[in-house]
Amino acid sequence: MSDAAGSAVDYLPELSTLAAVRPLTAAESLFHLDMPHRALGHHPGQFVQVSLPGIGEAPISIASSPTRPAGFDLCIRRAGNVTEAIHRLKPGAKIGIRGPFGRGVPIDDCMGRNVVIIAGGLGLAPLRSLIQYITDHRSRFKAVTILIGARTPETLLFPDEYGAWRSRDIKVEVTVDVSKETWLGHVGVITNLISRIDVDPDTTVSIVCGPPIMYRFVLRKLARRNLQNDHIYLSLERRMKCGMGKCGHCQINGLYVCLEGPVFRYDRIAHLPEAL
Amino acid sequence: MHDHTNITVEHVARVEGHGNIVVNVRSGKVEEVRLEIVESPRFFESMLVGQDADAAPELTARICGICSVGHTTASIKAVEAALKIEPSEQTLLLRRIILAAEILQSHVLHVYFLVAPDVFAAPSVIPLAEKYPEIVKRALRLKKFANRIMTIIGGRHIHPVAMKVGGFSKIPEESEVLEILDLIETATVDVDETVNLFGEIHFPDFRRPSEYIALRKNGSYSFYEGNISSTANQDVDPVRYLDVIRESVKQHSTAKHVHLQAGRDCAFSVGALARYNINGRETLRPRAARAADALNLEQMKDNPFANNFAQVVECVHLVEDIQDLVSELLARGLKDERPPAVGSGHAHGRTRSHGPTRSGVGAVEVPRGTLYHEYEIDGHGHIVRANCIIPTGQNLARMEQDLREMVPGILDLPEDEIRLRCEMLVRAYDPCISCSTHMLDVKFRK
Amino acid sequence: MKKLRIAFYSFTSCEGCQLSLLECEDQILDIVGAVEIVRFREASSFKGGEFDADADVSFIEGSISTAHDEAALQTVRMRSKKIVAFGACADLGGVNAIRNRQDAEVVKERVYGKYVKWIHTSAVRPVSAVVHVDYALHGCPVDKDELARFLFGLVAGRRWAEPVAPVCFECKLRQNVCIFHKGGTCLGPIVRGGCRAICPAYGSGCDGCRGLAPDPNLPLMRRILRDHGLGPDEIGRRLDLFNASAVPDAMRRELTGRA
Amino acid sequence: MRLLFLPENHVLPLARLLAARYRFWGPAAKGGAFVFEEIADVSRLRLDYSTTLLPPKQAFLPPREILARIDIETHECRSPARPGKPIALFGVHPCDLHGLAHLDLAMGEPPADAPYWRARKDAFIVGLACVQRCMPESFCDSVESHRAGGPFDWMFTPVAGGYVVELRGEAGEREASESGLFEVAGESWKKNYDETRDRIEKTFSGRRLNLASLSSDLERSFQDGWWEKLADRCFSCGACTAVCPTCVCFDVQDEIAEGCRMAERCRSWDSCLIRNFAEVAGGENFRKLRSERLRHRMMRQGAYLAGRFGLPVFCVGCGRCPHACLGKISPLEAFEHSRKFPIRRYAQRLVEHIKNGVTRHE
Ligand SMILES: Cc1cc2nc3c(=O)[nH]c(=O)nc-3n(C[C@H](O)[C@H](O)[C@H](O)COP(=O)(O)OP(=O)(O)OC[C@H]3O[C@@H](n4cnc5c(N)ncnc54)[C@H](O)[C@@H]3O)c2cc1C
Ligand code: SF4
Ligand code: SF4
Ligand code: SF4
Repeated sequence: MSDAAGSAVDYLPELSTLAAVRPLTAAESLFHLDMPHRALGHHPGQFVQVSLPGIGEAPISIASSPTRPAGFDLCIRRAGNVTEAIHRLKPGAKIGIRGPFGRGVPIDDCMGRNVVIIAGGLGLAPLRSLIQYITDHRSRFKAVTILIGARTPETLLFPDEYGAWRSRDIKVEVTVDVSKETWLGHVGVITNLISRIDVDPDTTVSIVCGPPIMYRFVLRKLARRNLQNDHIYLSLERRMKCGMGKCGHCQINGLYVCLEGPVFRYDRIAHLPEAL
Repeated sequence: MHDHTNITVEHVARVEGHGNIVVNVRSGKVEEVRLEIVESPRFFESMLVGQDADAAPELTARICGICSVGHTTASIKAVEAALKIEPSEQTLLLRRIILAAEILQSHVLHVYFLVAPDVFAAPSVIPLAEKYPEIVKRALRLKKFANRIMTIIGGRHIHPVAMKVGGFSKIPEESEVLEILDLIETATVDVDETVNLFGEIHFPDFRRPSEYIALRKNGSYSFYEGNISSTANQDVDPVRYLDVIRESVKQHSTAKHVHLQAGRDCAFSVGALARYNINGRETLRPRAARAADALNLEQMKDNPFANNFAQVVECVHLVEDIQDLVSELLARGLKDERPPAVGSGHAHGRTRSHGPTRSGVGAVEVPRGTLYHEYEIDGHGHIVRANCIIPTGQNLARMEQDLREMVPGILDLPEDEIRLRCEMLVRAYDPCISCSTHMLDVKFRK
Repeated sequence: MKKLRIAFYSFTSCEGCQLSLLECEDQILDIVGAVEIVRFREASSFKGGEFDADADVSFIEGSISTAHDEAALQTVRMRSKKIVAFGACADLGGVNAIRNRQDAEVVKERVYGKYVKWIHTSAVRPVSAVVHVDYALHGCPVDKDELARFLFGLVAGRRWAEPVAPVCFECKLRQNVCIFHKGGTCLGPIVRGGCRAICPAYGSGCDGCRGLAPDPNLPLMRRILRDHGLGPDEIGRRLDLFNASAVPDAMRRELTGRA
Repeated sequence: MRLLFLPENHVLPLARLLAARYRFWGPAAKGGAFVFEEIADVSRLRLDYSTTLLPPKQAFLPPREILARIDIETHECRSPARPGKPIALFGVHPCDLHGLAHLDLAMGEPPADAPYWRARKDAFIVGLACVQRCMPESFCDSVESHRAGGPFDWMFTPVAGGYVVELRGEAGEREASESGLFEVAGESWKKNYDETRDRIEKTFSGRRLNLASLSSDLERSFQDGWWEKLADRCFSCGACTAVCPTCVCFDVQDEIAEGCRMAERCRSWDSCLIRNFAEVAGGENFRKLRSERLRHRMMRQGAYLAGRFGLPVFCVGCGRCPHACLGKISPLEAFEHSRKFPIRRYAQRLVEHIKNGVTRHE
């Protein structure tokens, strides 16, 4: 008890400064934040609680790798109060930060292996942190494939970065659900892409992030490619208020997404009826 | 000098509800004066039909948010009168206190928020707050004092929840009642300051003879009960209210007009000034009597603008009233008595009598004058007929007549000034148009 | 920064909800300092016509019961960026809608006798039945603290989060003895909270002035009310006090158990 | 274990002493029931209370609490300090003591909750044994929380003429000796004490649950259609969680204060029964059905949190929720039902699940 009292953590946001904003799509922009007093010290896949006084707080994944110097990126979709208010900010504005929170992608389990990254929609935001990490330490990983799905070409995130990723010997495959004639790439759901790649079940790990309905189909497909559940990682979203395993909102059965997740190894949650 | 003047004030501001003033002047003669009430009719008397009698107070509170305690009180009294329910002494005390608080809060709202801007030549209380923050803060303090009392006793001011047929569904804690006493001192200072403020204000000198009506109870300044009194009719039991007044429908108004039975179109007025005139200075509590002197009320008792002064005087009187009533309540000790069935306050059939249909009248003084509710309740406890006569409706005819009498005397003034005078006159009555538009029927005896 | 322009309009109502703004004695000066109030006839004179102000947010009090109400409301909608249904009359139809369940001609006749021809009214409707509504503030009257929070939220640039929990939840927080345990009846379990269960706190069962909570368990409510002595007619009257025009017939049947 | 005796007429003087040094909380009568609240006038203390409407949890986790006050211009922020004196809880029944132990676990799991621990850290807690069942709905004995336990400094057991007081820890010893109001053990009260304890065991000998298998039984019943049937009696109103001594879920919202200059980040009790509790942007709701939410709560009390903290159960059987619930749903009913859940049906569903091809490890 006295331990808990001694090490207890408050809900006070720390100050960060919005250094730059880059619009990505109609609904999403990339925000670069600087923390004046410390480095964020995060792992790929972790998230922070972002807040504006009078508006509120929202959990947002960190979209840049800890290997990149100075500051960090957040890729934010306009979805409600906090996210919309952040979209109204200009560089120089102050933003409150708590965190980083949660368990990110276990890099050690990916090293020396083939990595298949599967991102649907906004799911690419948290995975970009991992992708940057991989490009910065490319030699530590074997074959790396990124499968990206979006609704339309216009909603694709970071298309201007795919070239740089490819140049680091990473295979990037992109598909959209619906497109205009100008689109020359794949059309169709992201699971189609899984059929098209090589998967060696013994040496491959896959990391998946996307909208809730995507997981079921992707998992079925990966199972068909004989990938074991303990080689699959999922990043899940739930409602969150505290980020510290207290408020109860993010619970999946008995697990707290904010503490045990948001990145879960699939075999650890496969038996949980509420997970997917 | 204007030969032909059409003065129309649409949607008179700073009154509750929608009303227009229309004044047509031709060759220096006033041809037409109309107070148009364009508020949507509400039909409460019809909606009451078929309701459980003990739901009536909750429903009729919604006639008017500004004097919902008053409507609740009149409604409860009507049901209790019909069903011969005798409320306890404690209940009566609590009702008197909450009613006093509502009248106080309504007067404060009126004199500070609605009248003062005219006097200080501001369009509303908002710029007033910038120029005279102390005045506005004092008004808010007084309002809050009154509101706190209503919260403690009734749960809230607008549509109180604890006031029920037969009693209160929650008796306040002693500590809460003590809190009222603690607040009295500041309130006393604040009402005294209000008297000082209004002592510096001059209203137009417009006097005319008029009939006044108010409830009077053997020589005390009464709000909760009393007989209907006027200069013509002395002490008529409220049950016989239709012997004194009658309603009529006007095409230009969704609110009915009310006249004295005594003669066709014989207008009268109700409200603070009427209460003062009927009860007399000597029935006021000492501080209030001094306030009346300070404001020269006795000399202005025939001037409708003096209603604002009478309201200020009543504020002083009510704070003293509240202090006495609360002290009495505490001296008796609070007893945890509840009306027979707790709960919704209705749909319990506790108003069921299985007897013949009975009717009852509840008359009570509310901020703007005498309010009457009359219900007929059948043996199942359901209302079969209802009539409510609202003070503003009673003042409408008098307001029109005042306009008719006042305008010729001010035709020399610029038009804007005439318009402002007309508005000020109407505002002086503190009309509450929302509540006067539901009026009903009523077999008025012809 | 430009101040938010706020307007208050009143239709068929008791004007208690507008008055609630003045009842925020502790916050009112902060509120009027933070916004520009462009219409508020109850306490203020304005240049210009009654309904022709351009506003960022217009609060509509009262239900719509005449052709005039309806036309004015259309004007307000065109001139306002956001519309708030302000209180039960606007939000649900409120008490005014009780008359919808009575014969319209009888209603007029009862009140205006032989003069019915001068009276032009239609059935009572909530604001949302006439124009698009962006937010609703519930209650009869609205809760003044909720109103202050709503206004401050607007100033801060935040969307309003509707209370979702039924009245019972706040009733527990307030440490009330449940009205059912005192032998009374209450609609709290199926009614949208946000009022801090003021009625149960003052010993009176909830009558549903804030409308039904999302996904209410109506058959269960009916069973419980029946076990506490309320028949279909009584339940119907209880529901109709504020919700006569707000609850679809099918749901009303489910609650009262009568067609 | 050190036992002392406190004569009946020393209770109020003792309470007064504590009230001078602590913010004094205890059971008091209010509106026809009892509440646990801060009481200024200790003569309002009602040690004969049955149970309180809300548990003493609110002393440390208030229904509404400011987590941070933030300047909207500068973003400068501070956590509001609690009033200086620590809290004394006087007269906490065993179920609620266990409830506090559970709260300590939930709020103590790293990262521990600072606002809670600021209030909780130096709190002085006085337990009070129950000698009779407080209300028909309580089932403390079913989950074995009718005996003294949890974080108390003193534990009062009523005996003829006063209380036998068990002292625990440094604070308990210190307060007892400084008060000078306790008496040393005599033989007669010792006997009396043992008798009372026996009587308590006898009074609270309701049906014991098989706590060892409770959480696995419950988890196995997850897919059972019974939850839907149970939910017919549920309003999903959240009354159960509001009155629960072990529920901690909360919401966080910003409010504007001080003339629009400051933001107050407030947390307030929330409930997993409320419809939008697990709803995220985009409208996905992870527990959309009433039955899913009801089941989640029962699972939390009977399985999830218990498993998390290595306890047999996270419900203390205080009976507040079945009392508050108008559908009369009791965790006991769910706990007992879970054992009846037929294994066969579970196996069948497992097969279906595997056939769907999604999972392997069920
Ligand atoms: C671990 C994690 C990582 C995330 N990463 C990103 C990211 O990188 N980029 C991004 O744009 N979004 C991300 N989200 C989603 C983002 O948190 C929500 O869109 C955001 O909380 C909405 O907040 P708001 O204040 O703007 O909306 P609000 O105004 O609070 O709410 C709008 C809607 O969102 C729901 N909601 C409320 N709180 C939450 C919540 N905490 N989580 C989800 N929904 C909520 C409400 O029910 C409502 O329907 C992430 C969420 C989680 C849990
Ligand atoms: S009094 Fe009404 S709102 Fe309160 S708990 Fe009981 S049923 Fe629910
Ligand atoms: S308890 Fe019910 S009737 Fe009372 S204010 Fe709340 S919602 Fe309205
Ligand atoms: S679940 Fe119910 S019985 Fe168990 S501790 Fe919570 S409130 Fe008490």
